Amino acid sequence: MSVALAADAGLALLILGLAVWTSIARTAGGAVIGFMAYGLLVALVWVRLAAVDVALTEAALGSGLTGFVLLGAAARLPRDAPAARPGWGLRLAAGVVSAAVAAGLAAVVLLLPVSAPTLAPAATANLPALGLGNPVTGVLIAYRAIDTLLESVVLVLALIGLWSLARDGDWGGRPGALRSADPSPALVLLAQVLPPLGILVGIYLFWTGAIAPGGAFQGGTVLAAMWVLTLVTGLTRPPRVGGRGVRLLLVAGPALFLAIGVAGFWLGGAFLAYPAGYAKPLILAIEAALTLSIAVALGLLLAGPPLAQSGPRA
Amino acid sequence: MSSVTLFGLCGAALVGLGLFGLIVQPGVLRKILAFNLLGSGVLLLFGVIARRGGGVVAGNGSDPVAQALIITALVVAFAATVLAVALLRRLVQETGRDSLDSDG
Amino acid sequence: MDSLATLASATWGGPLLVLALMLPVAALMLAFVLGGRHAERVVLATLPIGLGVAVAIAAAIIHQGAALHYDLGGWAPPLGVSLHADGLSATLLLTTAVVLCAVGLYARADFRVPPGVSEARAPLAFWTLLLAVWAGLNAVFLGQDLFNLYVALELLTFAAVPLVCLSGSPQTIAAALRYLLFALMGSVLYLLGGALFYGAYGTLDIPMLSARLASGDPIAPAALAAAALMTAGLLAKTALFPLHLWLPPAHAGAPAAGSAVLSALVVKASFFLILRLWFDVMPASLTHLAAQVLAALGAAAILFGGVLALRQARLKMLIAYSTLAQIGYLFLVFPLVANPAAAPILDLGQTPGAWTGGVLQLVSHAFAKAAMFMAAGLIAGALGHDQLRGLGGIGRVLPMTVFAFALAGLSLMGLPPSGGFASKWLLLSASIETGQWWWTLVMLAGGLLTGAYLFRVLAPALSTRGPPLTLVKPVERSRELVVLGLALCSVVLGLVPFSSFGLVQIGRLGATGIGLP
Amino acid sequence: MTQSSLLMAALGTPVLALLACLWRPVRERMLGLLVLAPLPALAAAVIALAGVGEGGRWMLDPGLLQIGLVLDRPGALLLGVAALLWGAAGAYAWTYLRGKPNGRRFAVFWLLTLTGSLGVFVAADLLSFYLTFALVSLAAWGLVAHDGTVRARRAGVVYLLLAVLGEVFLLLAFVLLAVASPGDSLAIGAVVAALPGSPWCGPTLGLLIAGFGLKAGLVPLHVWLPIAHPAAPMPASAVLSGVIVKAGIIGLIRFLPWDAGLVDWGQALTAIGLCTAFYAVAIGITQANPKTVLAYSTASQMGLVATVFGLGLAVGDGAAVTAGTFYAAHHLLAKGALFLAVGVVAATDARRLWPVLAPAGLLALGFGGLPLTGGFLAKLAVKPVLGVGLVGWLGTLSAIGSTLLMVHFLHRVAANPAPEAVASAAPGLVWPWWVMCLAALVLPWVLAPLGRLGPWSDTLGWAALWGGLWPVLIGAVLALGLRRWGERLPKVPEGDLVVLFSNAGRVAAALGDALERADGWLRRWPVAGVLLLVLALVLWGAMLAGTR
Repeated sequence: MSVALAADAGLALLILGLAVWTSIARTAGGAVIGFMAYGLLVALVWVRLAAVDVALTEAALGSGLTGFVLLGAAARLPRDAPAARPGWGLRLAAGVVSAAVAAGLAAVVLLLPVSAPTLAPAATANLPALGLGNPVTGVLIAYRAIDTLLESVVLVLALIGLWSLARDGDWGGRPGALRSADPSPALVLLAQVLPPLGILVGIYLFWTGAIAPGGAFQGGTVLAAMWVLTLVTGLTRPPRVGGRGVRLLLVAGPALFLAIGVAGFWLGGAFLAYPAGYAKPLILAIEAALTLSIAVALGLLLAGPPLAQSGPRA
Repeated sequence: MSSVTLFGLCGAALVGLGLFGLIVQPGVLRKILAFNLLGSGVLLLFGVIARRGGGVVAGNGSDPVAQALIITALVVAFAATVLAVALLRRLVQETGRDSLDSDG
Repeated sequence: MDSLATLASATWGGPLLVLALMLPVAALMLAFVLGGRHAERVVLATLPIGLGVAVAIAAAIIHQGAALHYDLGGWAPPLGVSLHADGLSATLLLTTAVVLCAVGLYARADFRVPPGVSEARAPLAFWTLLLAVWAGLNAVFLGQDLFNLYVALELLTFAAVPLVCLSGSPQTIAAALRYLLFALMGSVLYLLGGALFYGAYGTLDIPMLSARLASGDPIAPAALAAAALMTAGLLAKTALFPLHLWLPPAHAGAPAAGSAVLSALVVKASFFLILRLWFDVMPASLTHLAAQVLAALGAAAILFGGVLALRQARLKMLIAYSTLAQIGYLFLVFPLVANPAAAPILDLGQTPGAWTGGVLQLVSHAFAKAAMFMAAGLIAGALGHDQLRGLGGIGRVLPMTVFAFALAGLSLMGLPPSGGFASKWLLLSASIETGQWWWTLVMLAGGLLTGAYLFRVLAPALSTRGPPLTLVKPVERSRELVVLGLALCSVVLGLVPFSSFGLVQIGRLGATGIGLP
Repeated sequence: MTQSSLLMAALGTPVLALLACLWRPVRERMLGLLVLAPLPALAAAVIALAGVGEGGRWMLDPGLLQIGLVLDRPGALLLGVAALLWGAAGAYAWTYLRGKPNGRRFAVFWLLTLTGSLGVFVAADLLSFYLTFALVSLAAWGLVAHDGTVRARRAGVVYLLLAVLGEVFLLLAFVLLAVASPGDSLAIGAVVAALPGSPWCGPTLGLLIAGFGLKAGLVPLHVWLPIAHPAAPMPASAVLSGVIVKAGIIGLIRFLPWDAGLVDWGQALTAIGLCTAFYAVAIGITQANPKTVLAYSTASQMGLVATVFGLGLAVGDGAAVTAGTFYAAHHLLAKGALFLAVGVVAATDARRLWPVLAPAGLLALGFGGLPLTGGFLAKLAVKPVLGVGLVGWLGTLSAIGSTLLMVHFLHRVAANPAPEAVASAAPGLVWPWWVMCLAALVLPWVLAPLGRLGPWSDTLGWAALWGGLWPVLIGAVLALGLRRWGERLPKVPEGDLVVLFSNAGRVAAALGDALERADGWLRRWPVAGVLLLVLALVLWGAMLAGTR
């Protein structure tokens, strides 16, 4: 057994251990902390699997922002006794079928074809025509642009869904989930120092996405995190949900994407096609708009449904 | 056994763990956590597939198509988590309970 | 300027598919940005255009006698993603557009921005979510790539869940949460299946996958696992018995217009993908046993849902359980289409009547169920409740609504002349032809149960005894007309001779390859 | 006007009247217009029977499926007499229901039932037949349950339950017919021709006889008749017992393969018919309500028709159809008239009953075969089919039984005059009754050539007259005995066999409770979650098993 394999085995065991801990931790808060650590280790696995783009996304979104949302929820759970667990018969049955599915999947993994089919060559081969160096970005923004377009709409939709959970009287107010009564001075300091740096990192991630790991999702996530930091400490206030400006920002990315896609009918020969020679600048424009929209959407998703001006509730 | 297969088996185990948690955990927050474990297990399996495919041509790469799909799926999972958490918070606000079945 | 695409292909009329997919997306963004009273206007302006696009797609398919196809971005699969519309897709696009037009007109009264404010929560959410549901449905019906379909399904789920709890009551919040979590479990299984397909065959494009599955011998273990997991996940989203835990409270809890969309259309999207999976991706793997398992669950749904509907105290719950039962009929298609006895018919280049029957059931149920939920909404709005106990004599007060409800019920029961009758006739014939007489008994018993639970609504509604009803709110005649129109649609389907349903069979990928391995 | 367009008008008129009901002023007046709705059908039937041309024919798609309407001899005969009764009963209904609540609703259900009822006689294909049959079956619920009393509502539920059961039998039978038929054509003649060679011939015939027998009131599916007929308003009872049961008869006529000589099925139908004929008399004489007695009489008479059909089916003899149709046509007229008479009597005081009772008595004894009545001709028409063997004797015995039952009826109806000292029926009730009474007495003579009766000398010979008379005399003597000792008979509830199902409701409720509990369990989150995975594993296994 090589050292690398041993290290990977240790990583896998650690991940499984944290996953189990997350499942059995006594407090919800503990479980969420466990999950965040777990997410960071999974990001490490992504690096080991040579998927740096995914690793960045996992660390920022899968571990960071998701953990943040879950922590916020864990703090508001009722303190009294949790609901009863299902009876032992059901637990046993659940265990048996879950284990069976896992075992079946393990067998499938072991039986995967020796010569793995792949689209990697095709994806790489077409990159020069797009002026891109990062094939992942090529997939996201060109080959499978429709997925990304729908994806950015999904974020807007998730936000609409979130806002629809407001109370009728609270409509038009500002999102209130992040307002903390008195943030610790350390956090305030962090919120003053970190954002300029974070914004730079976010922009860099978006910009470098064209040639190296990074892109709109990763960059947007970092920007959103910075915004959220300032929101939590009260340095900035979230916008009112009724404002047209914030909505324009939210749809700017998908709308520009759609507009350029439609223009592709005439300029590129097909919907979502880029005219030869102009691909790179158009892609960068879309990425920029998407980064902005994603940052705003993620930030607002963390900020929760709107609350009336009268003050925070619950 | 290679590292890639190892992570594949790890992914399969995470899927099993996630499914089990999603089914038996009584609290909704724990269910959401289990859903995230399940999701990351599935994506890990996908990543293993991507690594195998990428390894064939580039020697030390990962299939960019699969990577793009994984990133998209991660964003979807995040959106789902946010929506579920928002519903949970509203449920706790309205009823004071954090479980779906009154009997577990 | 030259296009980057070289391998791309598109049929004449292909851009229509892009239009069908992007129209609701663009409208969604516009409605969201403009907000307030404009959201409703955007929806009502877009819906007729969408209906026109759906008609144009159907016309183009009939005219060409072949499916429409469009490679997005000029990138051909497997690297790119393409859109595809065969007769079945076109039928469902059209059904969706018609139902949504009716829902849009109907919902105006319920989701009006109250005077004095520029925007309110429920109207903005409803109108944008309606567009999102539409976008999701069209994306599902046009999708040709398993991962693209995953995104489409999630779009649909995220649009459907908030519709459930628009009223904000604790019960509907719990129902929405239950729906979301179970649907997510289904989505993850679907995604897992997609990953396995990709791992085994290196493509997610349905025709390519199908070709590689057919040529690759033997079938990869991953593909079998993928099909099983995907099917299970989609069944969870379709709420096939016994995975229906989320459906009754969710469909009964949503506002009437939302219930209509959820019950008539949203559950059909995941069913449509099951059809795609079994008949287009891997027709050869639909074993006799697997088909019988699916149909057995469908049969159980028919009987169980029927009995439970019979025992509900609330009208909307009754209709929700009726949906559970009606979904069951759809699953009888599997053994009836993929049966050894049906193979000779297929060799002649025809699709068995069971296919047409199944699609007809899907469409007529969509019209009928939307009409029923909307009629129930009018009744509940007028009375202030929807307890069956208190419906005595409603037929005198709202004759047109009750008439529309009865017409829709006629179709659900499968009485002639209605789409439901035509579909049941075809399914019954197919089950006799293929020697599977036991499904006929289930279908007939299901018809009896349907008749019984409709009787429970209609008999008191037509009675004249008891104190006269007092309405808490008048009912607009225009809304009654919308409901009646939709109910008539489900009836009129039955008046079209069977031979005219050729559309649903155009361009089926697996039309010639169905049979036992 | 061509016959085809007249045929269209026959069905189109009630449909148009229904559509017109959407308009309020028409709806208000519709009850008074019911009398007109069946007149085009009457005209179409008269012209067809007069032998002008080939009868009407109207096809929606003549090429492929053969969906449409057609008017042939048996259909025209039944259509004509049915239209007459619908017209008379419609006129009667106007007076009967005027000023009472819910007249508009009654008119709507009346027109729906009328459309279906006329339609079954002219439907040329499976789908049209099923549609019209379903219409007449289901819409008649509105007539049965019209009164809205507890009794009427119970009758409505029992009626609907059995009607829907019948629909289910027929739907399955029709599907079997269509599948077994080689061509695309759905014309009844084409699919029935293929029936004897069908692999599902037995089940198809069984379902057809069950479905149509239920509608015609054959034992043991007759139970709806004695429950529904008394509960309905008087004109509705008349059409229920007169016309609607004939939907079952025309179904048997249309769908049984007369040329095939199916001995077993013929004998079975004969046996069912004879059982019905006697069983219904036996139960009928224990009943007190004159309408219930009439309902049992209807079942008994339809039993005899079924006997005739069974004999014909066994030997492959189409003449039985002619005879049975003629018998059924007479029954339609006479039974409709008698139901109207019950209403007239109920509105007349005790001292002025005789002008009603005397002609009613003639009609009633006609069912026993009293010479020179229409019933006498009907009995003569079926006599050759029944033959002189055991079945022939049983036929005579049933004539005795019918007389007994009908004398019992006259006794019961005479015991229920209007309670007031001075009362007389409104003219609007009396003249439709007279029209039907005359029609029942005279029309069979006019239509006799259609019944393939022998020469008049035979028909009116002493032997024939005496043969008709003596069973009536014996029946009358037995009736005296019944009057004397009838008190000792057990009291059988209306709908006799239904009592066997009196606790079906409790069983169903218990079953429903159990399923509801099961639903509660299945909808628990962990249960559904486990089931989801089980399902995935089962499908996985099913495919693994299939590919090995």
